[in-house]
Amino acid sequence: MATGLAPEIPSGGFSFGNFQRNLSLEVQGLHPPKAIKTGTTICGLTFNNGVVLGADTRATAGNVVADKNCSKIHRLAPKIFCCGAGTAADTEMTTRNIESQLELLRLNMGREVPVVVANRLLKQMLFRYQGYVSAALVLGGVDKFGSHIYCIYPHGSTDKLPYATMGSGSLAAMAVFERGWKLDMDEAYAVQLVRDAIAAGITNDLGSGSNVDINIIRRDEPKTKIIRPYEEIGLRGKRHGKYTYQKGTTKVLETEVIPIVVEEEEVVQRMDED
Amino acid sequence: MFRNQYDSDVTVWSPAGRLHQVEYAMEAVKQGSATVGVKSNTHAVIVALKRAASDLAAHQKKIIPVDEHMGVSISGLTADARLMVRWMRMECLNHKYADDVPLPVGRLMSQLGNKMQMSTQRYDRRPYGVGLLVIGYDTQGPHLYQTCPSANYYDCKAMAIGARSQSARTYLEKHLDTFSSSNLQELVAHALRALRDTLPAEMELNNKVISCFSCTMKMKHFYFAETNSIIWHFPL
Amino acid sequence: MSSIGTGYDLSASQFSPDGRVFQVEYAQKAIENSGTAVALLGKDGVVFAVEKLVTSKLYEPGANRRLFSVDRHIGMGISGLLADARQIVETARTEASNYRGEYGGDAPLRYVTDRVAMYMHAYTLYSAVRPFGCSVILGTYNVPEKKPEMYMIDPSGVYLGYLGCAVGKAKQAAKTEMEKLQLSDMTCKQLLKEAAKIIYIVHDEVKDKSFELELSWIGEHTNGRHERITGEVFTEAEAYAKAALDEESDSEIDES
Amino acid sequence: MANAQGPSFERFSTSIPTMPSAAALGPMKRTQTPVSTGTSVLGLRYDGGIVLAADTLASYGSLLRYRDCTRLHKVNDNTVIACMGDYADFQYLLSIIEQKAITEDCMDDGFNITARSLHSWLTRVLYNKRCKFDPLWTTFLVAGSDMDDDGQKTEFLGYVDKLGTAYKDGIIATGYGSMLATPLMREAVEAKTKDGGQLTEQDAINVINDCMKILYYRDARAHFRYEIAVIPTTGSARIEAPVEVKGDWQVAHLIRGYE
Amino acid sequence: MAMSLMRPGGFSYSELANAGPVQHHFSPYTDNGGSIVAVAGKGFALIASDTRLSTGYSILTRDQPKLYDLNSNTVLGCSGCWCDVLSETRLIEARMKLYKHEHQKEMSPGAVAQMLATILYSRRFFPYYVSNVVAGLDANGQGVVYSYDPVGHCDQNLFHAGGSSGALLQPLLDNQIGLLNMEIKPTEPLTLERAKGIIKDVFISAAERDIYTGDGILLKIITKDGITQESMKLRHD
Amino acid sequence: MNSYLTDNVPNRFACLGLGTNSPQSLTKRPAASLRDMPDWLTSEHSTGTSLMAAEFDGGVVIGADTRTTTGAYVANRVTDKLTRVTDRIYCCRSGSAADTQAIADVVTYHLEFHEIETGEPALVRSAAAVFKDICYNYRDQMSAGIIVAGWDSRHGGQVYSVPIGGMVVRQPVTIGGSGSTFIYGYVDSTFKPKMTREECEQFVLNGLTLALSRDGSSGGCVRLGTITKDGVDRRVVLHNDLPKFYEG
Repeated sequence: MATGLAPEIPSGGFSFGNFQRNLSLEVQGLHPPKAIKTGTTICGLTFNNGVVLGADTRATAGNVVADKNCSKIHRLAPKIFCCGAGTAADTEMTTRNIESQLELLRLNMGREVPVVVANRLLKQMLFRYQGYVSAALVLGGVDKFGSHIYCIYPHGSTDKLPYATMGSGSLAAMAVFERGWKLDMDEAYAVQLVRDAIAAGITNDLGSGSNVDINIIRRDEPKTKIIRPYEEIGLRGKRHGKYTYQKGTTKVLETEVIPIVVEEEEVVQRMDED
Repeated sequence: MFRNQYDSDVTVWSPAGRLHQVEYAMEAVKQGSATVGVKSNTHAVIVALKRAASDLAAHQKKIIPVDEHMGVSISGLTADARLMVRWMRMECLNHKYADDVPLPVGRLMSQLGNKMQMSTQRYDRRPYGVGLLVIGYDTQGPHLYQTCPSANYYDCKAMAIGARSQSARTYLEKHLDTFSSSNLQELVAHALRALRDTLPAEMELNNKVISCFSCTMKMKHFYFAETNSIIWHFPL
Repeated sequence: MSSIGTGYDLSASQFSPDGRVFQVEYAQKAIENSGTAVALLGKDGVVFAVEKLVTSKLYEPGANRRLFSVDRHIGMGISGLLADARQIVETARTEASNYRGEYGGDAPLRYVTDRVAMYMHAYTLYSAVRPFGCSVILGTYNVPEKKPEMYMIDPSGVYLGYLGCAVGKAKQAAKTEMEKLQLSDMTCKQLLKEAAKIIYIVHDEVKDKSFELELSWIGEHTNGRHERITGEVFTEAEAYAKAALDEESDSEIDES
Repeated sequence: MANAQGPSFERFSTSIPTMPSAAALGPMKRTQTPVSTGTSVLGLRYDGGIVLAADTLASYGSLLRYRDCTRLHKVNDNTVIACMGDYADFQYLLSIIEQKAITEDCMDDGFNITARSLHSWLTRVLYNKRCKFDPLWTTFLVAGSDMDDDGQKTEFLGYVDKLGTAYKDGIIATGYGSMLATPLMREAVEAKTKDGGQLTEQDAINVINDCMKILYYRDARAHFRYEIAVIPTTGSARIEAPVEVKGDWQVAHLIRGYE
Repeated sequence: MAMSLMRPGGFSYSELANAGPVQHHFSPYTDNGGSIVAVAGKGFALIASDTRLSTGYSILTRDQPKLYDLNSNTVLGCSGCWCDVLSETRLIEARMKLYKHEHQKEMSPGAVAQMLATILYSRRFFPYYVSNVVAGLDANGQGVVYSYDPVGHCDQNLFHAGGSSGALLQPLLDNQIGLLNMEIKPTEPLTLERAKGIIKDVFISAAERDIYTGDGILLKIITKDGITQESMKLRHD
Repeated sequence: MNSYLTDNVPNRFACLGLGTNSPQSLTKRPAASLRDMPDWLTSEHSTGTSLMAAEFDGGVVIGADTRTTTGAYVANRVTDKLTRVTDRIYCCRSGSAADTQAIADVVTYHLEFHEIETGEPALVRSAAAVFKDICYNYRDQMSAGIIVAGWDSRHGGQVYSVPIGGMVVRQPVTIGGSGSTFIYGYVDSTFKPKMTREECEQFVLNGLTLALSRDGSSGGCVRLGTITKDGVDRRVVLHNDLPKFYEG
């Protein structure tokens, strides 16, 4: 199909054109660049008046913290939010894509889109990419059917649960949930539990860190309450030294002044037509 | 010394059930200059007389550290002693390497006994011609052991070996009851007095002729250290 | 036994014209210079008692034991050269440990004794070594079969099972004392006192001034584990022995 | 720091003398991959001792094969060890440790191997095996007592894995426990010590019970029956009779389908 | 069809193409993280480590300093594969004791440095995967720092950062202590107090950006009067 | 309707190079970055599972455990693996959660469409056929073992097994999932045709309990469903209420 002269215009979606090339390069010892991961602890649960979602704010590239305060709770609709773990770009693009699809759906149908639709869209998209889109999500939202939490895996499987955790810190967070979860929680208890779960992830999992972000989606309120940061975890030492430099510290190796020569051009304007 | 036909090898029993070679080796210990060991409830001390082979020679080394918690003084063949001490050091190092705690003194003595016994039973070996006083400190407190060429070893309250050590032992036996409650200074004093008793009348004890070490515990750390500096702070 | 085979007695690998290996006999002689060890086999266990001669006041009491545990379930009493005997204890421990490593579980006493006897015997075969100057008594109690066992190995490498056994200086006197007892009807608790008594009776106060009594037992009541005896039980046994000794000497005086 | 994979050490490793040179076979290697395995073990320090816990399961892959295998072992009156990993390797080391204990009993000299020494010894053994590329596929917790710098007896809880990695801490969990139980144990200790308090034995047991329950919920190789050992710093260690997880499964009623 | 869910590090194409059943494979190395920073000055040497010991994404313990007092004027800092650290330091301890017995004196930092290089090189083909830094006072009372690669190359410097944040911190030290590429430099020599301050500050920075460094630091101060120590808390997330 | 799968899937897989999955992959070492990571971070979400379905006089009983794992981590301990296809047809899912959920969604959609077209309830056999089609056509890409069970007026209660590979066979009783290997003996020795409903429910409950107490990939509670002409009757037996068997 390709003519060899002009590259084909991409038809949307991913390009896998370099897969084989990359494979052979890697065999020869060339390593692909590191993608930024959100090692991450994310979680969500339902309470008697809605849904609470929580996330940490660390993004890592290898063992380096790439972002100390990244936002991992993505908006899908006014009362549907989604926490993402995995490759940062994947979670962002996936949720952004679904967000726009949901909005289009809403406009098409002229009514609020239920949470389960978001779930379907997400799982079908992820399934299509067979796990290569590395997004592990906790989807939470409120609609006229009630409050919902979905746990969505990169391969496209989903679980509907009253409480869910995901990411590298999910075990720490789940331990806290398993100990503290109960039926019919009120909001204060639910928020505290989510905070504890994320804090457990932040302090015990090296892939998670910095702050706790919390979103509260209430059934009886049109707006979602976004608390960012909810709490900063991890005690930090205070730096004492002054790290400023005197003017002139950087050596000036060479100075050359290039004057800007303004060339004046005579423009002849003809005005005779008027 | 008498000579008989049963004393040529350690592998020969005499009709009376004795091992003459071993007994001769015990004599070697008596040729060495005297050394005295005493212990209390908190400390163990060894002191030894240093001899110089000639005026031009350095004083011989009588006390050798083994590990942080252990040291020996020797009487008899110094070269044999060095061999034994090197072996003891390696045992201590290995134990510390594997078990992360100092080797208990009694354990080392029992191993040493077995090692020494080997050389009393084989045609191609001779007994070690040296007696040791070993002091050390472990979690059970201070220890003082005496070893003999016969591969016997004794857990002692106090002991003296070497030339004319009988008089020192007499002193020690006489004051045996006072040792356990003595402090370090008193203990060193006792040891030195016992050592003095082994000297010919014309000789005086001074820093040149004696060396003095003690083994103590500070908290859980054991120290085998030279205590020379404190000797002269009290009258003998 | 007591004769000297001049000229043919300098090596363990040498027979005398009348077919004796004198070096082994001389080694046995060494044991007769040593403190007495007795062991009594009762109906529910084995009791060991040793007369440990103390040659200096400067030694710590309780040191230089002559009763050993070979394994948790095997006790050993020794007489003769202590340094030699310790080597035997080591050998026996290794044998018991090897058995456990290979077959799992406690080594049978008969097996350990046989292996140790072979080891001791090997030292009677070559001129390059000398026979061990010690005898050892091994005892155990087989809990499931409720069976006490006891063997004695002498420097020649010969071992025999015994009901009551004595080695060392005063073994004859001790045997005489043992024969007075109905050993197989007695319990360890009774035997312990008798064993202590025997040691006190056979001790020669004239030749050897000071001695220490050492006691240990293994039996039904210790659940088949060899235990050194200390504390009250020891004091009681020793008191019994001393009382018996006083009684005996009193009666001797009466007779004279 | 140079890359660890720089020189190709594998090629030279066969020259490490381990066995008489059976050139065709190479050195003898037992555990290149674990077979019958136990899952997480937990250890928690309280004021005056240590609590250890392990379930009684040895799985064979995903088969819950031996459901009554104790993974705690009392070495002597003051020392207990717990093991995760290959059960055969555990038994092999156990037999050596048991013989060490017997030898020590026989010496009857008042010295018993301490938790600290046993821990150190295990580190040496496991490290040496790893250097021969013949690891013992196990992770041990050693609990007992040690002496602090003032000569006082203190609690000791140590970790050693198949590489010889070792450390001491008041809170240790292996395997899935390190991810599921450690957060809860750390939280419990922090909550207690925040205002100068200390965990009591009962506190520690309660925390451990919570953790074992959550491990049973969330570890697919965990078993509901488990044992707890209590090792006081002064006094005798005891391994309690097995107990069973009583979980709460009511949440199952709330779930229908996956959407 | 086992596939990666979330894992750190690079995305690997060949991993994807060859994803097969889970196989246990024995690897003798692991990275337990941790950082060491050492600074030498006139009359003092400082060395500090963080106290976090980790594997993968788990913190093994928050309280494991990585410094070893070798004698009264030499301290060794090690981080990396912790099992190698433990074995290597035990060996050094034994070798130093032997030296003391044979030579009847303490080893100098220079001698320690040389011995360590030999010990490391003895495992040239199965290296101790450890980042070593030795800090001490030489015969003139001048601070010295030696740093190593895992197979025994030894460099003598005045300051060094090693371990998981080594690459992050070394440029910072080059700038703040080495005063490299600066036209206007402070003229007064590095004081103990300033060195201490810089070390603490760089660890705070390391804890912000390196996930394997954190929880706390232990700082050893070597002067002619011996070794003293200080500690400080760091981020624990 | 099949465009959902057929249009995208084949060339999608071709692009990803999954076809090159050769035996050498077994010996390939994991990359260094994977070395210290726990299994649950690198494993797919799957339903290790014990499944069971049996016909009785008047219907079928289906049952499943409730454990879903990634590696050895229990990602969900109260999963519902009994999935509705139509009012009287259910499937029990095992294998990759993503694959089986996708298949179930497609089949549900298909049968609903089919029911509207024909105007009568779908036959269990038809449902099984659709499942088989997908499983067979994508046998190299999918990891799904499915039991289809239900009741229709023509053949009464029926159980179909659609294992990995995509065959289909009707059986009076069938078991599936990793835990099933441990209970073949139990099933063979205990199953009788024409059991009563209660007997059959107890039989399935016992079988699943035995399976999940031996299989680490199965566990939690047991969900049961009884499908008769009146529809489905579902219940869950909580973990603590499972029958007790020898546990040594």
